[in-house]
Amino acid sequence: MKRRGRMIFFLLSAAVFAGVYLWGLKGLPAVGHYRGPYGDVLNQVATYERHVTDIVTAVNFDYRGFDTLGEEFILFMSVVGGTVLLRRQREEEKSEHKDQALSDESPERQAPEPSDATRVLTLGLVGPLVVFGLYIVAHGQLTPGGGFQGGVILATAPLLVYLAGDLKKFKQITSHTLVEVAEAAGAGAYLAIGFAGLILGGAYLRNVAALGKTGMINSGGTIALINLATGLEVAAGFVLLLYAFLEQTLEIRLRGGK
Amino acid sequence: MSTLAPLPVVIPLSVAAILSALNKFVGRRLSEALAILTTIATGLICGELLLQARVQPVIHWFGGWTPRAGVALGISFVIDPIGAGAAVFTSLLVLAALIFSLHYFDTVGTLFHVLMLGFLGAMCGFALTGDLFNLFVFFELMSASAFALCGYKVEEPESMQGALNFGITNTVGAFLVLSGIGLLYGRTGALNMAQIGRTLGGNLDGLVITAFVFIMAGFFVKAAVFPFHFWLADAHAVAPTPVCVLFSGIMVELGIYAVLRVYWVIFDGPFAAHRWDVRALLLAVGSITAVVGAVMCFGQRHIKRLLAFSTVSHVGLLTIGFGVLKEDALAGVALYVLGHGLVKAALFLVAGLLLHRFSSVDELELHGRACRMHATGVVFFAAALGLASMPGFATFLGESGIIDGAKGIGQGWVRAVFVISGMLTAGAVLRVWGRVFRGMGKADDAETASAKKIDEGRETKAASHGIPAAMFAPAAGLVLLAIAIGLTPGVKRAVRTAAIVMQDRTGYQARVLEHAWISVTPAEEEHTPIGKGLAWSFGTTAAALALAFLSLSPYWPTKHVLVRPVAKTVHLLRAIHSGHVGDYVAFLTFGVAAFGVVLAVLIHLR
Amino acid sequence: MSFFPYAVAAWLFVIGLYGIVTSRNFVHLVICLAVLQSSTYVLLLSIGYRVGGTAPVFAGVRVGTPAVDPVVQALMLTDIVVEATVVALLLALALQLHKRANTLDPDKLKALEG
Amino acid sequence: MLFLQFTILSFVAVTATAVVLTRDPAKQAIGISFYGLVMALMFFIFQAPDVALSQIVIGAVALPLMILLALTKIRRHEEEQRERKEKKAA
Repeated sequence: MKRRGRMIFFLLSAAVFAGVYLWGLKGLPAVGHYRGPYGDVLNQVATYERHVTDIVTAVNFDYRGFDTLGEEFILFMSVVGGTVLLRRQREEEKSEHKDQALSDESPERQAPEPSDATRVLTLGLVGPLVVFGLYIVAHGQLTPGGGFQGGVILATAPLLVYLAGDLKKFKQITSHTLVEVAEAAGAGAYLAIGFAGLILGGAYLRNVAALGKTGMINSGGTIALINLATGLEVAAGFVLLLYAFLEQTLEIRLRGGK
Repeated sequence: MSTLAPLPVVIPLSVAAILSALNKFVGRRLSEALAILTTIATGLICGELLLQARVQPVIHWFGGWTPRAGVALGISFVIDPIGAGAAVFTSLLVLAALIFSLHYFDTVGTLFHVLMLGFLGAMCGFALTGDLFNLFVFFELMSASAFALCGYKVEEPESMQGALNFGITNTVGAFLVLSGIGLLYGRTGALNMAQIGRTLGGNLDGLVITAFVFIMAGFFVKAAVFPFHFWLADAHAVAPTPVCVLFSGIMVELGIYAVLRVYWVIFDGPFAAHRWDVRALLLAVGSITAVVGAVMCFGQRHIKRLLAFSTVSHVGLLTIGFGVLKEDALAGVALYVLGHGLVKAALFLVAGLLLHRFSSVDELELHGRACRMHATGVVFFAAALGLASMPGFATFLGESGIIDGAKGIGQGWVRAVFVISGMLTAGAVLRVWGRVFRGMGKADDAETASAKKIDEGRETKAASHGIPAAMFAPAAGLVLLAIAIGLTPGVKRAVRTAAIVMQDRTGYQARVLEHAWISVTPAEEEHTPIGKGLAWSFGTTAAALALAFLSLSPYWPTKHVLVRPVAKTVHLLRAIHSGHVGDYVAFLTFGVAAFGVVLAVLIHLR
Repeated sequence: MSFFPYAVAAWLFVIGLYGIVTSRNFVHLVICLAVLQSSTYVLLLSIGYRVGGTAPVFAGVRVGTPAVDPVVQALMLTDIVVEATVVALLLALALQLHKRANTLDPDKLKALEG
Repeated sequence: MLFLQFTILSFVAVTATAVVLTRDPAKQAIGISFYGLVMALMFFIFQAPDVALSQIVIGAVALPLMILLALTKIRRHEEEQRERKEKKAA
């Protein structure tokens, strides 16, 4: 179709589409009048049954924990997919061999030199960021946050190191093999906790750990454990994902020269 | 509660995680062996689940959260014979694809196997789950693996474009599904399919219609039903062959499976009084899909694209089977998926063999070049006959089931659609066979010389001279299996029983929400004479052969006056398959709008 | 107010579709897809909302206090991950496409016609 | 409260429209980051702090970052192509 034809065709269809959608939405209860029962039942029972105060975390990692397992693997598969799609091609490698002189430490491969002040500031932020990320992960069952949110925060820490211009350190921190193993270990731990439930309790992902005292950091049984596993997986996964994109920009700088 | 139920999902995922962790330390052979063993194990577990489900559907509540007073707190797997059968079939095709890829591209690394195992786990979960949102999660997991697998050959721009078109349209489809789920959740406060179905009861209003249209359209994007089918040919043309096998053989069919499941568990209650309206929509859409796919199929010279359009056509037939809304037809759909998946997978594998051997999948370029590959030629020929639903193949059982069902509701005309689809798709494949394996027809005529050449990137290191057994055996095995299923007595009856279980909405609800033990009553023996069906199917096969030979002969009319309008229509049809993602999404929007309006108008007229 | 959030959800879906259909750049298109997705956030959020309800976190709040629905929030968390991963994969594809075809404009790509 | 909800929702709709209508992807990346923040604010107002936190880290940080990195790469590639062409012309 030509651009104009496509536009007219789309606009007509979209008007009808919107009509159909609004017709459907009209059948919903008015906003602000959620009728339950699913969420209400869980709000009532989750704290007693699982000794957690953040019900969303309980839903995520226990009542509907299997969804989250699937979600972890969506992330996992996209990281693998991203690595596969952004892998270096033969011809790219070849041209790299030609420019062998430009090794990792060469100035060509580095980010623009930041000023000392930026350096100190960004590197100084890494510590608090990591602590904050860990805090968010560890308190998942108590307050808003959890393995997922904390994991992403943790994943941005190595990026600060990169922004500070310390590429060598950055490479050390994000040692590819290690991060890959960490990611798989996180995903594997989630699966393993599920298996423990299957073997000891007869149902996949059933809680088999002590529940602890409500409000304490070690409460929630498997919820706390899965939370940690998720934190590891998500942090490593996002490091790999961001790294895959970052490497693309590095590679072109290497080849492009000036 | 069965402890086996979660394994078809978690075992492949576990091995995928392990393989990815050991990515740098595991050699190709070891990772291949692990992947194949895992697939076999998964298939065996699914097989055991299938045996259990024949007595009573298997239910597993994750986390041990069984429902309380009819409210489901957790996620359940509800494994009935059709779901378990889909999972077994998935494992089988993944196995064939993995064996084939033993000698396939040199770039195959551990990560390829990780993606394949993730894809396997996702498809099994998709087939087994009883929770609507969980269905969406597995839909997305399937997509995430599939996008990467589709774009695996990153060297080629077409590959990237095809994968992008696939990714974008399917993601829009996924959000349609999610919006539909949201509507249902807002109404019922439930995500468990049985509970949603029970809460909805028989009430039909705008919300239910919209939710049905959104969810159906979303899954139809995956299933490649017109007008949501455009991505399929692009994705198939560019994806590596083993991946095509899975796309055409099972992923697309799972889209139909999901609509079937959702319809029979959730929407059959509200639509019970309006079945004829649903039928009208589905029969029309199915027929259009079947004819469009068949016509487009016949016009291709890129063999993988040709096979892809044939899949579109056959999905149209499956949609018709679904649209009949009868158990005979549903059983027919299940058998047709089996039969079609087997022969289509075999055809793709042979296309992969040709690509491996001659570095091309262009029908005209390959003219006469495979004359000495006798065994491969036989497999290709036989698979083409299976595509025409020749009696003896499982596709024939499926076709007769669907048509019997259609006759039962007075819609015998659908036979014509089956004949057209079978004739054109099988005719196209047989034409390829004649040209490539027999050297028939002219090599390159003036018209085609000017046509654009097809560049298909090589998937293997060098065009080798022999054919590795690992590449040939899966293709031959799949065709033989399609024949074996077609000739086994009692298959039809067993599948009919399974279909009755799938359609039993109240039974499903009681089993899931109340742990009720309702034993499965086997379907009664069939006594429908199949003589007439036999004649029709042989006739279709013969017509396909005749069409193929005619198109290879000098008498093929290309410029005759009578042909011109046909050529014009075909040209128009080809023009809308533009490869432009904007067009695809515009058609998608149109499709959803049209589905909604048609259903609403039909329902209000009554 | 009782319908407005739903209307916003529908609007986001349609405007996202519009962006996708008219896009001349695959990166732009992927961002529009993210906008389209945010329609589902708004939909789910408004379905589970309850006037006067607290967040479903009972730290310092007694269990039994009226609260909004935790389930849709869990669904949205999954949805957000899906968004991030889909965008990442599609961006990777777009990047490679640009490397090979030197363009990101769907109008200029003709390889998959017919 | 009602007013706040109404305002934020309108703001979401307007921002989304602006993001879609911005045709330059580089500007759009900034736009989507802002949009992520607006969405996060909406989640807070609608009593969904868990989601808000996710939305901040993903929608406002991780996603725009990926987009910007991809754009950097694309721009460099374009420059390189142009240079190559100029070299050929010269």
